[in-house]
Amino acid sequence: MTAYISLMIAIALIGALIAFLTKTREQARAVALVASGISLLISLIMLSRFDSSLTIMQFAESYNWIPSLGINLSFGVDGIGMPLVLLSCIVIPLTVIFAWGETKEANKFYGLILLELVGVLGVFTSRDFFVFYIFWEIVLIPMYFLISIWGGPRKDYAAIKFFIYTHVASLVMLLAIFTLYFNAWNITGKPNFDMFLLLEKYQLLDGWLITNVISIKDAIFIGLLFGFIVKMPAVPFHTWLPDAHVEAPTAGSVILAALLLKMGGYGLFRVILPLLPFSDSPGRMITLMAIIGVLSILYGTFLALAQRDLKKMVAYSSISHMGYVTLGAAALVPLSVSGAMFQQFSHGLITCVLFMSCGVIQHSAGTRIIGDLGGIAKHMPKLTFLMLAGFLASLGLPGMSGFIAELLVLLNSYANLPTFVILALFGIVFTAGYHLWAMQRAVFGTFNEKLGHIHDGANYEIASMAVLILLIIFFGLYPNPVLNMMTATATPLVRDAAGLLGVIV
Amino acid sequence: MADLYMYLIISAVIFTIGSYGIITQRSGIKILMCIELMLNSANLNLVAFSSFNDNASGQVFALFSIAIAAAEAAIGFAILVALFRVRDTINLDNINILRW
Amino acid sequence: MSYVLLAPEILLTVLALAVILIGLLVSDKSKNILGYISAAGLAASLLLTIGNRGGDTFFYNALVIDPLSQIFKIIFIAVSLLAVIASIHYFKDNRNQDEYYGLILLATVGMMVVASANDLLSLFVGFELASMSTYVLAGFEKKNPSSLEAALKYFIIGSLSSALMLFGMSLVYGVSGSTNIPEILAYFKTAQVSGIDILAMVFLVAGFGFKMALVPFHMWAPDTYEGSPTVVSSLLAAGSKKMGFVAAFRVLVLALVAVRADIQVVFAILAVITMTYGNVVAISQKSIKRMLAYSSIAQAGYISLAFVVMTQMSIAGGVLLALGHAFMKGGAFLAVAVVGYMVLSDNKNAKNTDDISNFAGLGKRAPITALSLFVFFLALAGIPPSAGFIGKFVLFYSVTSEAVSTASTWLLVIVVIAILNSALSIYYYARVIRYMYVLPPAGERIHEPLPYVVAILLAVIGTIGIGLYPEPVIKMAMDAASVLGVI
Amino acid sequence: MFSEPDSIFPAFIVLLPVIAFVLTLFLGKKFPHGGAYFPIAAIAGSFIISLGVFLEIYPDKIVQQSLPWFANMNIGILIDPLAVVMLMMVTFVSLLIHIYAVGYMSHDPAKPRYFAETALFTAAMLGVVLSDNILQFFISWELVGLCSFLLIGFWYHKPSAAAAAKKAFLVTRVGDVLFLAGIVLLYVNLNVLINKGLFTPEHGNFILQFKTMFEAAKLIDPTQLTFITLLFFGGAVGKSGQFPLHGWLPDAMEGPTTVSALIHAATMVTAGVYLVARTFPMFAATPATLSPGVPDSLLIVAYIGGFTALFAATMGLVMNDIKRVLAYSTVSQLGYMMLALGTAGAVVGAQAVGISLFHLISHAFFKALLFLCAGSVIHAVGTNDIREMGGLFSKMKITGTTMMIGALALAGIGIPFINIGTAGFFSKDRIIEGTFEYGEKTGDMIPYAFAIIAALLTSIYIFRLWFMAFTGKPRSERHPHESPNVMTRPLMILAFLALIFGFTHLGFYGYLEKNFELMGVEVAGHEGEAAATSPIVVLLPVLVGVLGFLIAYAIYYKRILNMSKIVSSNNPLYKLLLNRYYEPTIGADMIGVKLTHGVVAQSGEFVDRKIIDGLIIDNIIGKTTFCLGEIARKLQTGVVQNYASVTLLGVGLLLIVLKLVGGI
Repeated sequence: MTAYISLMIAIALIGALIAFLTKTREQARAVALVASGISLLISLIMLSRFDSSLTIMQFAESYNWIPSLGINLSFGVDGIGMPLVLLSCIVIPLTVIFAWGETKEANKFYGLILLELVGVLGVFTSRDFFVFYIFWEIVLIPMYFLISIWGGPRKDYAAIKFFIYTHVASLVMLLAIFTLYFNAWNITGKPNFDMFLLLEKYQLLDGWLITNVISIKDAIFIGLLFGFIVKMPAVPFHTWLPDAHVEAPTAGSVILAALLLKMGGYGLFRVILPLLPFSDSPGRMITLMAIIGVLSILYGTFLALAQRDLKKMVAYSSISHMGYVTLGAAALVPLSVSGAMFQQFSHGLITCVLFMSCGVIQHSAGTRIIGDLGGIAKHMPKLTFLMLAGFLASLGLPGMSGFIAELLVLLNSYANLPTFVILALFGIVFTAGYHLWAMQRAVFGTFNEKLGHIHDGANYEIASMAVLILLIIFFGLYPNPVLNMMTATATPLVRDAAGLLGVIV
Repeated sequence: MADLYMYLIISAVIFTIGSYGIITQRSGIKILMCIELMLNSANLNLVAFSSFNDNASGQVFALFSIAIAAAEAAIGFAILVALFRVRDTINLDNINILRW
Repeated sequence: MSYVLLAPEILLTVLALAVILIGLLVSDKSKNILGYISAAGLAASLLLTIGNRGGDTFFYNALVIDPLSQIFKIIFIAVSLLAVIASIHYFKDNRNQDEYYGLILLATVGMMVVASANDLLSLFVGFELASMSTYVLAGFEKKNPSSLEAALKYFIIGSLSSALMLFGMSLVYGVSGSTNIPEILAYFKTAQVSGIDILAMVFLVAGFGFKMALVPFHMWAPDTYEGSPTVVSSLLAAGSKKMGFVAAFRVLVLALVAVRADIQVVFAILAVITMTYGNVVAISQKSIKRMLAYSSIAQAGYISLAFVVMTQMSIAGGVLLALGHAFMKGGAFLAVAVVGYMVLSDNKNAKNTDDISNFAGLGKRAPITALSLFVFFLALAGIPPSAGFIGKFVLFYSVTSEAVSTASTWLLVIVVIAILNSALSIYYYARVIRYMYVLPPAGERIHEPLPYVVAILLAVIGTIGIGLYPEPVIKMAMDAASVLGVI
Repeated sequence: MFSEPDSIFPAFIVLLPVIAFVLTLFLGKKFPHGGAYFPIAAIAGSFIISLGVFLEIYPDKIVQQSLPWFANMNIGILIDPLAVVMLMMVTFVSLLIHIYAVGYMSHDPAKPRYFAETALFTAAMLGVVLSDNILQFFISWELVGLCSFLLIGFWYHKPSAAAAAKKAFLVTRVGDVLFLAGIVLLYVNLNVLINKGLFTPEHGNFILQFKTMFEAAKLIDPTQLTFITLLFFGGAVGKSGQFPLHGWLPDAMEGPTTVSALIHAATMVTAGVYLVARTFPMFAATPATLSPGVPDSLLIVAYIGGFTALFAATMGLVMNDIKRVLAYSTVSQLGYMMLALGTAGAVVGAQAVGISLFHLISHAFFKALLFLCAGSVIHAVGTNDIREMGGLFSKMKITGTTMMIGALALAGIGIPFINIGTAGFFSKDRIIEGTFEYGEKTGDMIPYAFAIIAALLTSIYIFRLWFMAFTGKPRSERHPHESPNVMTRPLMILAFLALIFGFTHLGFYGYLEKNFELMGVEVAGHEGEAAATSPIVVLLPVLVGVLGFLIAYAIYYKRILNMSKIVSSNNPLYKLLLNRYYEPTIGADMIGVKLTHGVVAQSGEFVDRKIIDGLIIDNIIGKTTFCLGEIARKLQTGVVQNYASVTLLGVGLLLIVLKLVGGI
């Protein structure tokens, strides 16, 4: 048993601590780059050794921690976790490179970024619900600081809103976890926080929480769902996101959108889907999720259409893209679910480019208001090229990863959720709409002289964006490396669920 | 039996007087005295019960509490004196720098 | 019956007297030594306590040594130790140090007696011993009006509630015919409930609730914590507060079995009101000490959830949170003390040194303090991995599981309220954190005095240590809970 | 060597331009003409390969290659007669236009970008043609759209260009979404069939391969099938600028003229027609409920196509921008192709594909020719407005002549019965005859009416264009000159083709007829040889063509009547036409900007900021908490007696509560 995962987390953690202690920004960013680079290396090794045909947890490791509560430090990845681990290890180094020029309190800055890596890696790999929750919470703190120290004018409001909003969600989730834990303890007679045990014993639970209003099962289900969709975020629990994004520094937004939102989706696949068939009213739950998903898609799209701030527009576009994840998960068809998983992965890559573009523009032109920009393509050819590529990827252009994800979701969800898929299809036109509208107003057209002298993005910024674009295209043409393992895991997961519900697979 | 109730009623009355005093009085001294009243009403209870249950522990308890009450009073006066030195008053209505 | 088990108490008592005696003999200059002596003594007795194995009763069943007393003694001694170490700097060159340390030690002894009280009498005596020493400590800055006012308020409400408590005890004695807790327990196991019992119970709750600072018996707490010398506030908030809890465990949970249902109702109400009030009011505080006071009121609200369900898990959770709170709150107050020192070193006659504005840029001015304060705040907010989180975790878990297993909506509502509260609390902690790390510093970086640093770091170690490896303390807490013979 | 199942050459038909794209994009600056030679060489290569493939597979072989891709999708190549003729046409026309562009774009600083994008476009178009499954088809289709977006917006610093590019992408996007929906619906239906065991794809075939689709077409529930095909047609409507999604195409003329020639005349816009032709067996399999013996989908295709042909031609009459005239003529010609698929499809089944494709290709030649001529004119006089031209013929003999040839071809002039004539004569008139046969068969003469009137208008507007541009006296003092050889040579080649291509028609029809049989799919019914058509029917199209020529000659050359009365803003009909039936106003402004952007989006914004966020989060939750806090802290009066009273009050309340819950 090679302890890849704990090694990866440990390296990130140590790197973070060292980064905090460094004196100069050169040291700090070097440390950050090395640490995240090593974890990328490890994740690549894992990918190469990962057996896509297996559905069980791989690279599993487990250490006693709190025996009296049955809590173990146990990690492992399967087709759900591995791609996200990979994603995290790709995004963080690129973020570090992108933020190579950070000067303000650089040591803290890079340290916090590495802490984020620790948090998300932990979330995506823990097999113990307690550990899962701890990492889930840890993620909040660095992000709070990233927003409130390096953020924009309303950073305090945004940061605290982000912190409290998502914290409430995770506490509600915690309650549900308590109940699962208690139930498993009752049944097996000994405390144990093992995630899969808890999920498995869920079906043996019954009774009313509030007599004849809501059964315990449904309450648990909804509690967990709430915890996850707030993170995703799904309409109507999304309002923390635009504020957070608008105020956060670029690196913060990138990590927030590319990794933190994915935690919510991860929860859907890891926790919600196994429970779904056993909840007392699975039909209603599926409909609920589907409604949330489609609502997010359309609502996010239209709000993106209404934005004047480029970054805010991108923020809403994330909401609408994450809607596909919910929709695909709710459809309970193997390929739709793996499509949703792939959507997580690909959105992780694409949104990075979008936020980085916003960052470069903000940095160079001093504003992100679409109306105040215009014609910057003239002075920022490199950026324009990458940004256009990113926008096209985001509006689902074939050949880019986003297309494959959304196509799989739409193609395969229709069987179970026809109405919702048709609604979602409407969104596509408008998705293209706001992307192009923004490009046309902000980047093309005649140059707005008021902007004065603006320069193209720095090389490190352009480089990191270029790498992302290449990855997007690569996975758009050849998604199999991650898609296969996703499908491998999704298939049994869904077959059980769908088998019990008798829906089409 | 009956007299036990008399004791209890008396102690209750004393207790009430004490608490009423604490609420209404302004002077720190008077408030201290009211507190003493309340403590002693409890002592009265103890003694009465002790003879009713005929075991001694109640009376022992009463002795202890009397001693403690004495010490308490001493500390109370000490604090009041110190306060009087700096504030020139022991009217508790005026002693409210710390609030909200 | 081996008096070795009582060694910590004995040691501290002797030490207290010794310290006062030495104080009479040596010159004011050399009184600084006393701090080190009493610190050493406390450390020794802490070790003794931890080292103690087995249990026994003493003095005709008036004191008992059992896991419950053990863990609370550890809390009390640890808190006093932190306070004393910090005081080495806080009261440097103060000519009354001897009395100060003597009082702290005596207060500690008093709390320890309460922790292991097995008889209403010993409980009362210990209670009063601790209270009176702390009355004096609160007013120890004789020239400082707010310190004196704090002491006065503390004293008046304190003695009022000890009167209530005594009255309650007298009623218990009257009903059960004994002051000895096991005997009272034996009586109540058989007796059927009468109005008197309820009356007694409520009086006792009022008496203990004063120490725990439960709303509405909390009124003194904010003023006193704000007014008293900061190290003393840390002793009060972190230490003597817990005295109320252990007393309540001993008397209410253990002895008054007959009226458990009513106790649960009472505490359900008190807990909800207390945590909500504490958090809501804390939001709008400018003075950090006052904010911490309200936050510790809120924490008391959480802890008293233990009485609402009274399962072993919940009691254990209460004990754990009490333990965690001792470190977090104690440490936090000490950190505030550092800030006070910092402000005064900027400007000799600065008023309310704990105003939030003084925390601006603390991360730059006093990094260790700021970082520790940050840790304490997160712990208080219940963010893992920290003692605060472990405590809340077990506690909330116990309530939830009870709610589920008894299908009780009310319990569920309560725990949801608790959760919302703990989310709300983040707001005011984060506000201070923002001052420390986001806002620009108001002055130079200062040199943090060693004693403070030691004390604060000890607190940090306690907070994080429990968070990272809670196994041993959870075991202890479970044993402690098992003493109370709850289901 | 080209057509073996494992031959790598077919793949290179697409790969060569892709490679050229990358090279030009990144290395173009370093080479003369912005690296124009990369795409030219690459496309020449593709053309040669296509030719080789054609020679090998003619007359009765097809090339099929397929590899698994992701999930249950595959990526593959299918070269059947339909594909191979398209391949040759696309590569050839594209090649000529690239060569022409070397001259036309010589002054543009951004040449590398231009050639890179056109190369990518060619690759995408070839991808469309080659695909053996509907998904790959869709993907290439989208890339084609992307390239057109990029090329229309090539001069992105012109706001009008940027806007046109956006409009083009969005409008076609509407079609694409319909297309995608069609694919989704098809996929689901196939899955249902497979799960029910009613249908299993042959071993090694994938679910979305055309072969599989066609085989399953008969099993799919008819109404569903109609939906599917109509959704596909929706996609085609978008791409081929059919009514009501035609608006983007005239605006697309913002791009360089070469782009208009390449994309918006010869190739991309024909992709829509190609889609319908490609999936013709499914259209043909749809039930006939609206009109006896006519599959519903084909009927609708016919009507949309016919209507568009007429509708666009009317607007072509009044446009003054030389390129817009040609653009509308393109729309209208595409309408003809659709019309052919619809009507002829109903009469002669799969032959319709041949008929339509033949017009598609001849149109590609003469429309490319017309556009290049227009480009040459614009290059010379530096304006698009035909009112500022005139008398150019003396200066630009080659352009003038070739353009006249193009015009004749467009108008379909030729000599009936002895079958001598321009390409258009054979291709378009065959379509019109087809509509007539359709009319005879079904008694529904409306399509024929559409076709014949459109033919008249066509010939009027194209000759109007020619006369206004090349005859009369110059209406602006510029000094036009004939274009360089690099531009005129392609004109000549295309003109030559426009003249002689028509003679291949019989062989062409024969070759494409077998298309679907070669795939092993028999197209549903409607066989039956075309009825012997009466001479008048054969004559009429040519007559209207000539008539149109005469009208234009009379009005614009002889000036027998003064246009200024008709061409005036107080003539409602003229205004209606000039404003393009107010389509831009309704489409772009009202639906696009006002409704979506103004109403829906803004109201959403309002809900989000003001209600969800402002009201609930900030005010109800946030503010209330703070107020509570302020109130509650005021209880802390600081007066100790109050504290005592609160304490005692607490005791009292507790007792009362316990009394209430029944403790005492």
